Amino acid sequence: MTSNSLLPLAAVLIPVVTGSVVFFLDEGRRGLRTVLNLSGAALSLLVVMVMLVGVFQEQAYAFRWPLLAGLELYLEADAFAMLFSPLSSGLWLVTTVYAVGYMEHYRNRRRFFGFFSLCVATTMGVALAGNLLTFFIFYELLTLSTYPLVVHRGDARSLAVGTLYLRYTVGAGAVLLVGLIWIHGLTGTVEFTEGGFLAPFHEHDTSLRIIFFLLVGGFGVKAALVPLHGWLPMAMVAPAPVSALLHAVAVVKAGAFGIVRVVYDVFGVTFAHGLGVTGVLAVWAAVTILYGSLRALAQDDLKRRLAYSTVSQVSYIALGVAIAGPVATLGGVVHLVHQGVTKITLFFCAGNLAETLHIHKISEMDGVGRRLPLTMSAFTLGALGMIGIPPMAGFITKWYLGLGSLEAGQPWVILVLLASTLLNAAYFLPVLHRVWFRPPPHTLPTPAREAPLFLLLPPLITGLLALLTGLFAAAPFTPLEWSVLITEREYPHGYLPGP
Amino acid sequence: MSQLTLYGLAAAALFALGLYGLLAYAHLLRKILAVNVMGNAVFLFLVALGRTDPQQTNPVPHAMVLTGIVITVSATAFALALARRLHREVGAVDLDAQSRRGEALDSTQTEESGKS
Amino acid sequence: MTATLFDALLALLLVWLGWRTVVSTNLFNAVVLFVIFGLLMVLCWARLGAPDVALAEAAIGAGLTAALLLEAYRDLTGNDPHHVHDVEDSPLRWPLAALCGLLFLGLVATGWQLAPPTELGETVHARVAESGVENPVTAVLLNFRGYDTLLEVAVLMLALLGVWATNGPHATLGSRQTLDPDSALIDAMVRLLVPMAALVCSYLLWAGAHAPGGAFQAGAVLAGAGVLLHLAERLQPLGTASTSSRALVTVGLFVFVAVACYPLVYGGRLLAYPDGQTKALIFLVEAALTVSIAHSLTLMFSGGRAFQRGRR
Amino acid sequence: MVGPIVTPLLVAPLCLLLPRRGLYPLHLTVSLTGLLAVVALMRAVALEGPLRYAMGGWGAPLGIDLLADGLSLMPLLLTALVMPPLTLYAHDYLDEDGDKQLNFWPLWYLLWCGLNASVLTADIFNVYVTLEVLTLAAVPLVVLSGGVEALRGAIRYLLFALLGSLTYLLGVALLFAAHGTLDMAGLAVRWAGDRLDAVGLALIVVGLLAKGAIFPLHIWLPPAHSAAPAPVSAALSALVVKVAFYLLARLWFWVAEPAAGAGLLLGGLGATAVFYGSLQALRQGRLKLIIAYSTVAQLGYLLLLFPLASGAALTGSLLQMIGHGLAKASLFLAAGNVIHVLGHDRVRDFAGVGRLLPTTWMAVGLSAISLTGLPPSVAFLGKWRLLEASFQQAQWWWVVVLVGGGLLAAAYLFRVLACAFVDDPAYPEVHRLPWSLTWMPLALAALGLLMGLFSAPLEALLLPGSPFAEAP
Repeated sequence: MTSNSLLPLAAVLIPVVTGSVVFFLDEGRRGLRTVLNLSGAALSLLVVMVMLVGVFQEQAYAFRWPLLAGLELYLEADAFAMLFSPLSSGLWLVTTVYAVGYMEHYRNRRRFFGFFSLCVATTMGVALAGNLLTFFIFYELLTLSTYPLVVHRGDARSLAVGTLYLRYTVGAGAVLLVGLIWIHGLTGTVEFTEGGFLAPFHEHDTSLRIIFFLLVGGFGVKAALVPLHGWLPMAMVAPAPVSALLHAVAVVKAGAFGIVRVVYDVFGVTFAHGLGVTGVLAVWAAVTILYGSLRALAQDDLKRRLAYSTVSQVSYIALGVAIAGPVATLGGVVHLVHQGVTKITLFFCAGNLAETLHIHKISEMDGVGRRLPLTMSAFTLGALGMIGIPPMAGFITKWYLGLGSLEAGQPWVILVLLASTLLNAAYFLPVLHRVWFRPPPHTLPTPAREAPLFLLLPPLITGLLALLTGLFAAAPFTPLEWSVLITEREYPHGYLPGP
Repeated sequence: MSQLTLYGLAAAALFALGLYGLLAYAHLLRKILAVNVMGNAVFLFLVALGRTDPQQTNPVPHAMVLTGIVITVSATAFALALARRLHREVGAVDLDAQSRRGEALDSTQTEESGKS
Repeated sequence: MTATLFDALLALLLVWLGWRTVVSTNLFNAVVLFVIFGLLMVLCWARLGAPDVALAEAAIGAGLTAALLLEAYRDLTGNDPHHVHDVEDSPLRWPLAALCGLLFLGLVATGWQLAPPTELGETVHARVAESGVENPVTAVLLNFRGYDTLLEVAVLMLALLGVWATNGPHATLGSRQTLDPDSALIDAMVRLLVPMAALVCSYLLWAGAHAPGGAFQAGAVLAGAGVLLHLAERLQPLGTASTSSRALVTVGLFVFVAVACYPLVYGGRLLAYPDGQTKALIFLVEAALTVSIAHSLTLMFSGGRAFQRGRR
Repeated sequence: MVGPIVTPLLVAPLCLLLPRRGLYPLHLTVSLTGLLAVVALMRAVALEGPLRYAMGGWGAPLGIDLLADGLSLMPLLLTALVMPPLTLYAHDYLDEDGDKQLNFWPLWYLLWCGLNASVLTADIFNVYVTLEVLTLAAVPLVVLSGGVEALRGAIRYLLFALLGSLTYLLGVALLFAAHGTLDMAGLAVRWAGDRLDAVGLALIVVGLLAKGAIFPLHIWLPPAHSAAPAPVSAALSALVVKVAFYLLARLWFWVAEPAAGAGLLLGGLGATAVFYGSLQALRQGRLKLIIAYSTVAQLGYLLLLFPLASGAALTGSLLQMIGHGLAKASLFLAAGNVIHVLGHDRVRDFAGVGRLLPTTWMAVGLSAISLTGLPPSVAFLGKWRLLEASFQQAQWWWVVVLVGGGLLAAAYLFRVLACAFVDDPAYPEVHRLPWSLTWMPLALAALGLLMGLFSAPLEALLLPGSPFAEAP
């Protein structure tokens, strides 16, 4: 094993340091706090980029810390990690810019930014975790650092939502702990190994099946699989940057990433398929996709509609993972990034609308395009990406998912994809129509000015990013290219149709 | 019937009696008396143990009992001081009944006539 | 044969007294029965060949505890002998009685044919010579198991601090005197008893090395004299602790800890008295302990923090 | 080896004589010597295995021995880590009442001496004396807070403690009757496991259960711990009740060979304690009562050591003990701050306390993490080892107790934590507290988490001389 390279540790510790320093800065020091936050985000992005290049050239970065005999904290920059951590550190930088602008007139900003950085530190921890125990540790810390953000407003409603959120996530933690202990009991190790390490223990197949559903159930709460998604739409009461970062990048992705890790690096996709559990997961994901889209149709509040769309979109990843075939895996894994980038744009725009024009309901969005042309164009890019119109990133995912399902001999997945695309269109297009083609009601404030710079820049950046990842999918260092690399490492026999 | 069995039986009986007294009666003075009876029971048993043959008694139990007696007297003195303070403060001579009367005191704020 | 008969009678009487103490609802009877129980215990210790313990029981168990109980009794029941308290006892008395009966039977069943090994007794007797004192009990108490006694002195001091903590600085001390302090009888009694008690105390202290006696018994006797002086209002308890009183309280523990740590200076073990001076050191410790114990026990009886001579 | 006992013993009478101002250097010296002594002991035990110290040079059957091995070092370390912050906190917390100060410090140092002495001794009668030192130091400290509630709690505590120690003493007498020696090592060699030993052990266990407020005999703990002043209830909950558990473990595994069924009984008691304590904590309105009942619950976890009886379970329960000790001390100090500032501790009216005492509430958050056994804390590692042991011993039902207990703990702790986030523009700004009142709770809670990263050497300490010699 190479020596303990401190890079992975640095990626996790930088946000912790900035967070704790921000905690002890008193409320008034706005300038210093912003500088600190931004520099922390930039530094962490830099570290991740260095590791990205390194891993691309087959270099390994690992950091081990013995907690107890036979139990260690293990951070490793492997292929999966390098897909998720650039996503979270990059979007963290963008969201910090957005949050600085957005939180202008809020109280307790010191507490907000402190927990904000801690939250990202735990997401980095989740991304770089090398074994299931480290993953579990950061997964639990993610709950603790996001709770104060969800209840930041401090009024009765957000506290009620906070308690609901805790109930779901701490319950999930308990379920995960049982699964984790069971695996450790059976096999003695919880190390993530490419192609999974449970195959030789196939004689305990019944308990392995139970373990699988314990783990997927535990991660499913954060990945908002159907019965466990209750907290996501309710958590829209949190301020916009919180719902943007949390529900597009950190929390939901951690759940999905957990499922990916379990299927690939704990069970191994071929062994999981042999157990027959991936089929059940595929059905579960499909049900969630359809359910999420249907519920989104009925929502009038913009953020709740986006929340339900997140519920369905995240299940694409689960679906891709569940269809045991290299191409489907490719689709699922790459969607991890695409959905993140696209959804965060939509949340930024929703935040802008709420902030500048105090619009929360879709019915009030008539003719908003004239008022906020740039924000609304970013919103349109995001919406199209969600539906999966060709040049956008969303299309690539659906393309590979369809291809993969055909190749894996499960044609019914195509039907699900078609149905969900139609539903996406059904709940996004009317919004676009209302935004661009409806005359604005006279009540809107006449001198419509664009959102302040801090609030405008982030959606534009992420919107463009969504477009670019779609257009130049084949270029090196794009999420698609990286997913190909992952799939090659994941599937030993490695045959793969050309990108 | 050697001395050991005789006094051992007495010690066992006294211990059981003391335990019963401590658990069954509410009055603090009776509880403290019961504790002393229990203490003496255990010490009786210990010294009886040291008495295997009349010529040579084992001095270690004696030292233990001496230490025990001093500890018991300290604990009794402290317990009595606490009981007297409780009586002075709230006019109670036990722990539970008084809580009802105590609540009556707080809620109705009437000036409870001196108990004695 | 008569000896076992006597023992059997004594044991039976003890159990009966114990039962009556615990069960009687009239508190005054209970306290008096307990005092008699204490005195009979003294007889038991004598029968079981434990003179030191008999002395200690007489001075502390039957003497001081009785005084404390009577003082508390007067405080709690307003001093009328026919007082019957209206406190109802715990409802589940009978199951408790059954439980304690069961415990008794269990103890009897296990301890029926006890044959305790005796090698510890022999080793102690064999090595008493090395301990620097002849009386084996004092040897065990202050030398072999000196650590127990060290902590026990701390317990005594803790109890005193506890009494101080409960009573607080301005607690109403001094019980309501029923007897006339100036009467000649009291005066004569005090003038006779107190010096005698002092004499007995110093004898016990000195004899402790080679005969039954020792610091605790001496201290208790001196405390008895102190209680007498307090009751006869020759010593007034004060609310605030004067430095002399505090010094008196702590001198016992200080000297003992100092003597215990003295060998550490030469790299020896804690409480390992250097060879030559064991007897002298033990006597020094015992003297300091006696003073401390007497002062503490009297303060505990009176509830005050210091004493001042003369009447109120 | 003798340092941690003698230093507080020497300082206690000094406090009675010195004026209050002169006490600060004393606090520092005792804290430092305590810590240094424990570190030196840990290194010595790590190198040479368990150390025996013959008191007065007489050797085991005749004199009294002290024994320092992995098991005794854990509570010793906990005391050395928790007591210094509590002392500094108490120094500022009790500053106003001169008389209370006069009484407080000697009792405090003798409590400290009792804590260290009871953990090091290897003589079962000496254990009785140290337990008495602990009780008679703790009860007056509870009374010191004044008020009838504290008085009633103290009396109930004293009576239970006396019941416990006399039952324990009878057990010691029975063992002495059977084997003629008071030394633990001697007893272990001669242990015959016949009826006499069994009844003796049973009495000792019941005595220690009463002392350690373990489930059926816990009635005295909540009123006493909630009525006592904050640093005292912190010391009681975090340290004093742990001594009873340590002694139970020492006598159960190192001296006796009890029947397997007996272990299950204790485990059952522990499980009921966990659920009973947690449910009671959920129902309480006052913060200090919630924390006191949480102590009753968390003690239940420690009892799981007895049915599991393996190296992993031993490490698990000891790490859980340390984690709980640190977190509980921090929580009680935080409660002390709240009472110091708000004047009451009714959780219902805590609105805005998060803005008022931000650092204190951060400490509450961190200790909540430890108490619910969430990852980075040392309590989590303890819980992990206990879970692992349940799998190894194929007694999976303890998993339900551990995980269920964690969830219940989360329920009653996050209910308290949520009060910090209730926000209202009308709430005043940060309330200035003396420095030690603000930082000590945070230091203790943070220590609970940091220890999570450095407990590998602690576990290694447990191996030499452990009855489950195989590696955990």
